[in-house]
Amino acid sequence: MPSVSRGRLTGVWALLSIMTIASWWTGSRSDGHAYALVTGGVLLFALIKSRLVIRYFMEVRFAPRWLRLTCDAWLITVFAMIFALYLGRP
Amino acid sequence: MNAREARPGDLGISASRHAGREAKRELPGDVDVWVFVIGEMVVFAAYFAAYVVDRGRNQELFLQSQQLLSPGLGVVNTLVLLTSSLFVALSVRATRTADARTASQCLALGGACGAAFALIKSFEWYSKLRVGLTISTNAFFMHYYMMTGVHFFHVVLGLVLLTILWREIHHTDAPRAWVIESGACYWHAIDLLWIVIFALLYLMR
Amino acid sequence: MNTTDQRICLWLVPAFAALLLVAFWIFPGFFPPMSPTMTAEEVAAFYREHVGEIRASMVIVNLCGISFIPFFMVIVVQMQRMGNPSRAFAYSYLSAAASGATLFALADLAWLIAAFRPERDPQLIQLLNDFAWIAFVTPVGFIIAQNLCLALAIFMDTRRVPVFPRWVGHFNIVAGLFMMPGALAMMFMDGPFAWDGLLAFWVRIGAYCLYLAVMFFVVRSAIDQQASEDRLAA
Amino acid sequence: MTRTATVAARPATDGRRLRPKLDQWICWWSIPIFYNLFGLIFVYFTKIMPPPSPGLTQDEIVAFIRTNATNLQIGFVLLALTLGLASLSSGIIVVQMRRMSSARVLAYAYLAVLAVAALPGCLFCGFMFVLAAFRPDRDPRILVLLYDMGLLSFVGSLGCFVIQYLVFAIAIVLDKRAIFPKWLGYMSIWGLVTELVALPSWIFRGGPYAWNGAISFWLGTAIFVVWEVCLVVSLYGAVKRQPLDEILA
Repeated sequence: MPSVSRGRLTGVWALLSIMTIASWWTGSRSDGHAYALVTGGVLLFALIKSRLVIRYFMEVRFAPRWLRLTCDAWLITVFAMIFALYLGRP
Repeated sequence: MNAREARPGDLGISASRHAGREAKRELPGDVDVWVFVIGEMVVFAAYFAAYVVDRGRNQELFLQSQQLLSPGLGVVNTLVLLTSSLFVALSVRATRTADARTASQCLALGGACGAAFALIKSFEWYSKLRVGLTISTNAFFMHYYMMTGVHFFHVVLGLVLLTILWREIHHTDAPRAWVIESGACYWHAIDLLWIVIFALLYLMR
Repeated sequence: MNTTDQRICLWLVPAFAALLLVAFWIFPGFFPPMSPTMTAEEVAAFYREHVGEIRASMVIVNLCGISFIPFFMVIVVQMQRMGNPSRAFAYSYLSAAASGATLFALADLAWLIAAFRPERDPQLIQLLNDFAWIAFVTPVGFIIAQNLCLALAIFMDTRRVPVFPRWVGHFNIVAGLFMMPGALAMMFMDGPFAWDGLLAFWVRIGAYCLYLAVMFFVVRSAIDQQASEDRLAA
Repeated sequence: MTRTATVAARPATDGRRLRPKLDQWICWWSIPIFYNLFGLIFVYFTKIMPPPSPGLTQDEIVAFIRTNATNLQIGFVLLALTLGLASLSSGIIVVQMRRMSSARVLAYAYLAVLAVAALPGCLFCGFMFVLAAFRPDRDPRILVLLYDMGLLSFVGSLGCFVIQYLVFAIAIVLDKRAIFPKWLGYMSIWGLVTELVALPSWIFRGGPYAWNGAISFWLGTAIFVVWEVCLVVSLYGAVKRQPLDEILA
């Protein structure tokens, strides 16, 4: 089984942590009325973080094609759905 | 599955498999656990959809209720769970290189972070309940308690799994790599779902 | 193996059946059975008038209503002796017997609760009375499943000397058929299928009593057979 | 006595050798038959699946019962006659669970918990609606009570099924003989979670977590149907693969 190197794993973890703080900062920019922009940013951070977890921690990077495609399909579907339902609210 | 009996049972075989990795991509863990994990992810997608739909119907209420959460605790919990995932991933790596000592240490640290997550989450619920914010307060808190509650159940289940993995490393001479990989896979999925829940409940406007 | 335990469970049947018969006799609503067409006021008046007898009889049923479970478990043990390919029917029988017994307990509770405060709103007395009768008469599915499993197990028994003779299988199916009309009491206020009707009440209760009586003797000879086989083997 | 006569008359064919799994196949068929009847009863006749809303007013509840009375009665007569089939499905599952290398205690727990579940999880609902349909002219407040008791017992009897899913999942995960595929055990965890997310149906009268909600009802039912189909298929495979010498021993 191919493994991600220790340095790589720690790097990904650091990136994930920074993005968590960054998305917190983004989420608290609620003074204006650009809610859609804030939400879009928060969701984008979440999407990238999710994909990093899937690719590096869950090691889908090395997985067979069907699994890589399934995971990406889930990510796209879920985040597209969330954002579409958010924008298309009555 | 019948196929599982043919799976490599110990590190030795796993290491020999290592050589042919460029030729054939390998599935981390076994297929069964992936069926489980993907199923969980699809089910959680339904909770997310229900939340966003309800939110769209009453955005003002959700925005105001969101202000009553403690985003600081949410951020800390996210970091704790990410760290837990890192340790578990390092443990899987150590298992493959037959470094049982590092593997079990990392797994224990990962489990400790998972337990810390559960503790912080319990404290967060307690502090909300104490000021009278319950599941029946409004639609936002219904979703808040249900989503975090179901996730909490998965964390507890994941901690049970990590304990089993820890025993596997500690009490068997040749821990089976696919067992460790499968358990780790589930644990990362819990982390992944929390990342989305965190964005939905605490951050989105 | 010693069969004393099975014999004790077997002889609990006549003992408890006698007590249940006494309860059946004391209960004022069985001769004739209370009609579903009674109005709420009539039902409430009935409970006020007969509160003593209702309590006395239903307290006995409360104690003895579940008492055939040991007997059914003797049948399960005998089914496991059969030359069946698997124990599937024996386990199904056990499950059905347990589920079915809960219904007797439920019906009895409703009767006793209704009699506990006969001065309650007549509509509520009527509701509890309806509940008791419907829970008592209609859920025949479990006893039918029991009889069906036993019958199939008997037909598939490949022992040279079968545990139960074949006619017991046919008898079980026929007895099940005679209990079936009870379910229709959910729909009818009068006529043979109402809960006081000929088919839903008398035929069903009659079939059940006859069934227990016949099975008592059949199971007794199955235990005798087991005992003599064990002696030969020893 | 009659016994000796019957024994003599009985041909000494070894039916077990001819159809060694017949009893298990009969029990197996009871599952698709029962769940088709279940659908017929709850979806077509009584219209309790999908459930009417917990948010109905008293008048609407009374109207639901009055217009639906005959169908409710027909449906639950069918249920009263056939619910015993559920016992047959426990029978075969226990036989297969006992073949597992995991402890038999789980098989017996499965048997016992489903014997308990039949009443609160299914038949009690039938009783409540039959009581309502039997006299639709009852005080409307009583009809509302029966409506709530019926639907809440049907949707909200969670513990029995939590234990069912739990012992089934543990048995499969621990089993080294691979009687059932491992993923069926994991799927039972989804089933367990659907029972957890049905908890709020005890609180809410609207929204996704009410007893007719998108999560509590629809998602739960969808997962249950998928689980049940997988169970039936896996059970078929388990019986099919069971070696004959194991049966004839």
